[in-house]
Amino acid sequence: MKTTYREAMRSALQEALQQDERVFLMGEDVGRYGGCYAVSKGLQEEFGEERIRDTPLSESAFVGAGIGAALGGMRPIVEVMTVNFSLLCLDQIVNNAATLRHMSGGQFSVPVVLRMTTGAGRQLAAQHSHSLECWYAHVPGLRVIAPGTLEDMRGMLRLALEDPDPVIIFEHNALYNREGELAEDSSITDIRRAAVRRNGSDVSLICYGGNLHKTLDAAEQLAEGGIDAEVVDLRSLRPLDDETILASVRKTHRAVLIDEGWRSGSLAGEIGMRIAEQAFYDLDAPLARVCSAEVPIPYAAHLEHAALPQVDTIVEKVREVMGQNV
Amino acid sequence: MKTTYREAMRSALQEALQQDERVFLMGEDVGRYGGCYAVSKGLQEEFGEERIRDTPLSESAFVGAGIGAALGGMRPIVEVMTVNFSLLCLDQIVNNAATLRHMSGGQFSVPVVLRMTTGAGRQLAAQHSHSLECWYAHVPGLRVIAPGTLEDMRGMLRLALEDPDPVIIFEHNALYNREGELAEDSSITDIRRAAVRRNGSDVSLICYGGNLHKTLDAAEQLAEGGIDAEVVDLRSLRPLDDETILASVRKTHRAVLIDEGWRSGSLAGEIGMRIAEQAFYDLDAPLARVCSAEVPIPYAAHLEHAALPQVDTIVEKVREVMGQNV
Amino acid sequence: MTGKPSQVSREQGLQWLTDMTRIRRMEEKCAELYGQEKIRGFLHLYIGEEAVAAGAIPELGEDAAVVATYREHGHALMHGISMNAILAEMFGKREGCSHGRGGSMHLFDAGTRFYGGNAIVSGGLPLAIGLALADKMKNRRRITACFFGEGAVAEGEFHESLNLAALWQLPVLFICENNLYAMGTALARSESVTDIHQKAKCYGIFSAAVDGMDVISVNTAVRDAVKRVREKAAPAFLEMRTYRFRAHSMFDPELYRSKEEVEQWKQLCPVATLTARLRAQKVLNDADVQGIEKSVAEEIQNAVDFANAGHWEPVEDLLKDTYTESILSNLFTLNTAINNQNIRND
Amino acid sequence: MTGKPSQVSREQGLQWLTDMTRIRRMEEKCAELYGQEKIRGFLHLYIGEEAVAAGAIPELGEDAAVVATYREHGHALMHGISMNAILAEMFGKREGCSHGRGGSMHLFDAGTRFYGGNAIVSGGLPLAIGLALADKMKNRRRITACFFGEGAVAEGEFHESLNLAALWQLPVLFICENNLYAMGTALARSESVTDIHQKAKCYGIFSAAVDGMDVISVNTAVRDAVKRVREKAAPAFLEMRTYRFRAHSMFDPELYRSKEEVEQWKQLCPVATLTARLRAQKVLNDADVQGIEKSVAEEIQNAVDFANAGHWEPVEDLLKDTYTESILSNLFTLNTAINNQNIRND
Ligand SMILES: Cc1ncc(C[n+]2csc(CCOP(=O)(O)OP(=O)(O)O)c2C)c(N)n1
Ligand SMILES: Cc1ncc(C[n+]2csc(CCOP(=O)(O)OP(=O)(O)O)c2C)c(N)n1
Ligand SMILES: [Mg+2]
Ligand SMILES: [Mg+2]
Repeated sequence: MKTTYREAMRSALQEALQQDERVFLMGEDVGRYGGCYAVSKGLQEEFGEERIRDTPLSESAFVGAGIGAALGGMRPIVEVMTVNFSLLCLDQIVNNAATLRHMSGGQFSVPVVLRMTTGAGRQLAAQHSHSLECWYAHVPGLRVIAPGTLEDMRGMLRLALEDPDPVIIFEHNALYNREGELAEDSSITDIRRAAVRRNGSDVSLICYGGNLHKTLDAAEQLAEGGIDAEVVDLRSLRPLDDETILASVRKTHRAVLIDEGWRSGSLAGEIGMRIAEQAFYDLDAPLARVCSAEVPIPYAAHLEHAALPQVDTIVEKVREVMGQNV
Repeated sequence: MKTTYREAMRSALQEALQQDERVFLMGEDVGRYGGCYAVSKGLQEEFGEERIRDTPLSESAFVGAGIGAALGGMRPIVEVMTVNFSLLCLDQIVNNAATLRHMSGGQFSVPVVLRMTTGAGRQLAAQHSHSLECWYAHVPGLRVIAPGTLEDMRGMLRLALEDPDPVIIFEHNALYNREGELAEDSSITDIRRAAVRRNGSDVSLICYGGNLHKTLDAAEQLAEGGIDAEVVDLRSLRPLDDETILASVRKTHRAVLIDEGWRSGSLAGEIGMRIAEQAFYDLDAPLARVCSAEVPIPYAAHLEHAALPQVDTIVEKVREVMGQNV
Repeated sequence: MTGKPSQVSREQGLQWLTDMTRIRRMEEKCAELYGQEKIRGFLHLYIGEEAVAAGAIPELGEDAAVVATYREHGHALMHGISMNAILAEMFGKREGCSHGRGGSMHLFDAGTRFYGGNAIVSGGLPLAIGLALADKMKNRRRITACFFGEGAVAEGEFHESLNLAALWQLPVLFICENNLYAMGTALARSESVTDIHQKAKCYGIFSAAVDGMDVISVNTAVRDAVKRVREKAAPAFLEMRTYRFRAHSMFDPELYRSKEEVEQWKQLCPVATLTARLRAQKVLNDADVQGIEKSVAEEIQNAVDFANAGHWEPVEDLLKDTYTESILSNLFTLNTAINNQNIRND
Repeated sequence: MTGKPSQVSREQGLQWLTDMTRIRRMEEKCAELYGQEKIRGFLHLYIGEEAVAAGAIPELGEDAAVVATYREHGHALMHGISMNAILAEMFGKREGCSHGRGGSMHLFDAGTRFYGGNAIVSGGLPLAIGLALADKMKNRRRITACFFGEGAVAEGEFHESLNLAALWQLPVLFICENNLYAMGTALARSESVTDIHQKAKCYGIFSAAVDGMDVISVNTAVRDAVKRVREKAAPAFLEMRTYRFRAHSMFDPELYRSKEEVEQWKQLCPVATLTARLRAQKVLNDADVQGIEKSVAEEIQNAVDFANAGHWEPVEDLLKDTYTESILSNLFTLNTAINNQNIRND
């Protein structure tokens, strides 16, 4: 079936709301407005104002309310319009959602799902272009997932809702309009496992979410130049699926990590370090990464473009790692 | 001169307030109470309520006000009582302090200094035991420093205040009571450079702040066992002084990174990745790190102890890296 | 402030006296145990404020949820957590109500719906909103009571939460324990308008100020408010005017207030005033008081013994309860466990 | 709401008409340029609300600081940033008032003390507090004006900031532009009490509601408030009741309000009503209006030409102004530059 990522998420939401009375969607402009990115358009008409609940601009309170409602037996899906605004509710996420189970000695579960749009690329400038997945992936008690394919966009929500612990879904804004063929059987989605999206023997390109397609494109270009790249899509950012990552690196002996976060302290760094810890002797070349430049993302198109990972920069970095001097 | 880290910071604050009229200290309970950790005790009597300004419990507003006052020509020192509460003011730090200079095309500077206590070890449990330095070290536009020695505790503030950009100082709570000899000449402090605190030839132990002394102790124990460890104290967490780090690793060919942050997404991971990127061929062994266990820090003493890096665990990890099976 | 009834029944009077005495003596013991390093971390005593928890919590109803702060020993005890489980928690023992993971600031109990124990000022309010929202969506008529200090009023989250409660008409009873200080910061140094109960009116929430040193006033006000919350399915707000007799925590030299001020407030001691009143009413005698003290002393001794006899969680279980162990999440858990294994075995 | 004076001088009337026309026509051009993809990112038009910026900003004083939101083109223009610099910024050119780094949502100008252009709802309020605090501590008598939408009122930061301003008696003039919607959320769906100007009274701040569609009412209210802020060295708050005629941004299908509602408000168009009034007063004729339109059209054409002729910042300067380049921070900068170098040259 031909569809967009937006439609895939909408139908996942719809299905979840239909199947479980405890599920409701809450966030800024999810209802009347139809969602900042039009993802929830039409849902309020179908499910009413209680279950498609518009909130005031009060990120901390409504995210905390989602956590509380989860404690109270509901299965809330809380949409924080974008990761940028999640800076206002980090305390609730880190100090309540992530800790309540442990702090209570296992008495309480917090089955809340938080959805956030992430990423840059639309000239929205410094305050609206963050990629802070790595921050969330740092916090014990949270699970963090990021769909890169249509199937995952369609299938991850269901699994997230089944999870008794808090799950954060990062949806890259560049994906929503993207169209593609959605496999009939979306049960192939498994949020626990990284997926090898392209088999290759020369180098492992490890990426996720918004960069999956750039990385796949880069792999095609590399193939033309005789480099056979394997592409690993992380899917789960916390916990990381070391097994799949390491298996790929042990096969290719080289790795380049692609991540839209700023380089220093990026998730790419974490993955690199895991490889350096656990597969050091399998490596034939230094590790490398393609991340965002360390600058508040600028507005001007050419500067923003230069600040973010691009197909070109991925290709060049891989060539460098392969010893093909550029 | 024999003194404590607490006294060292207090006298640094005092000196700054004496030397520059634009400097003021603001935060929760810095005045009448004398500071949560008694660091600012007595300063309100000396400098008055305007310059030692108690704030309500409004982290976002008073940190933002510090940023605004810096824009307005002051040199505010804003104390966020602990890093745990800084989750409530991250938006101001990330979206205003860190971006205003760049977003304005270089027109505005934000010479604000933020001080925060960090770290665990006092049985304060999950919500009061964070070590989130790595988050701040991820953000372009911020500088992040962490004193580990008495001299740095005494000397860093002055340099931070001279900086035209926002600087965050992380003070580990375990240091305040620690006593030592303060060198007369504290001009040796240079926040731009990591410092080699112990020369060694077998392995580089890279650490900072609250873990410096644990690491030095571990190095002594290792020396008894015939392992000659070099100890590098980062001092600046953003930017990282790659030169000093890499020079050490190129000499010892092995590195173990010590960091109280949770392992996944830790600053230790970033440093490891930089080594794997830039000094791969100099390494004789896999990289390794000693971090906190991935759990909300528990209250009970034995569990908290087990969750945090300790002298023992550092020693064992180094032995492992050196091939001395344990 | 709301008025108080003229007569208190002997039964009711003894109950309150017993409850307040239990809190008071338990906490005095805690201070002692802190000196002995049996209890560690932060310890915030409620002494002086007992009338609030003792007067309020019994009125909330069996099925009420309670959300509190780090100064919550009294609330936990009143809501039905045993002294044994509370003390064991502060000792860090597995038998504690949070299995030793939480400590003094994080008492929890699923059975009685006690949701903590939150150490971030104002951090509990959104949780209370959510608990009440769940009840409302599920058409359950129970209420959620949210306790917090007046220091929380300056936090943005307080305002966001009150607005949500009023906007969505949620069954939350907000109880602000205004003890005039947030650590060392006097209310007048933190709020431009110090009449706290007015804040709720700004959101159209029913609100009243109550003499929080008097258990009868507290009880009456809470009873009315609970009725209102249930009937109108709408929030209510009570400002309890009270005072803490002890330091903020065990590290506080109390530079910010005078001994005289503390002494004056001690004249209003809720235990002493209730005792005097019951005596004046002639429904209480020396033997009653001795009886209460004796049974409370026993309860405390038992709790201390229980806590002492408790067990440490095995260190191998360090990571337990970070995630739920279920079939679905097995792999997650496994992975994380493996990663942490390296660390624990460092 | 405050009253309005009966007569407007020709000079004053022409000034307002010119100012509002400049904002209106500039923004109409922006919408057009957005269609041509000359302007990108988010673009939020102020059309319908011009009376607020045009009536308020000239009264603030030469030395006033202005803090605004992402809907700030009109404020920037009124505060003295040239149309050239504004349009060049939206084009992403070096000649823009933020050198192309900020775009529509982040206009800045140190010279006129225009502090942005903040795209986080309520994020500008604490900055205004700080700017005013600096003035107070340095004994400068200038004021800081802080503009924000009514959506910000639900954010905790709004409350924290108002409390600080009142508690510390800071010279801030808060101007809430209540256009009844925050994106698609109607005020009544986001606030339990919708009379916004009352919120400030909860902090003891002088506050008034003003007809924000009428430049004369705006101007009078702001003049009084500025006087008050200066004389009393205390904050003041004005709620401007206004309406945006256009969509929230360029992506908004406006599902949340009816065409009729929009049409009704358009009857109150501030440009049209002022024009009618001046004509009725017989101080404005057709030639005046044509003259204004002509000069505005020229200003806009010049600005578009200027923006088109502007330059892109060289891509090698990507990292510029992340940190200050100074002797002290040389090493910092160097290090970061080197690290980034790897990336840029990827
Ligand atoms: C967000 C946050 N900021 C700061 C602190 C440190 N702190 C702990 S208790 C306290 C005072 C709170 O006072 P109040 O709310 O009046 O409660 P009380 O202690 O008087 O019961 C402060 C500042 C904290 N725990 N959380
Ligand atoms: C903290 C935060 N949350 C959400 C958003 C997304 N957003 C941008 S504008 C807006 C509506 C703001 O409405 P209002 O404050 O009334 O200003 P107006 O747009 O009407 O001028 C929202 C929700 C944001 N920018 N910041
Ligand atoms: Mg208090
Ligand atoms: Mg609005």
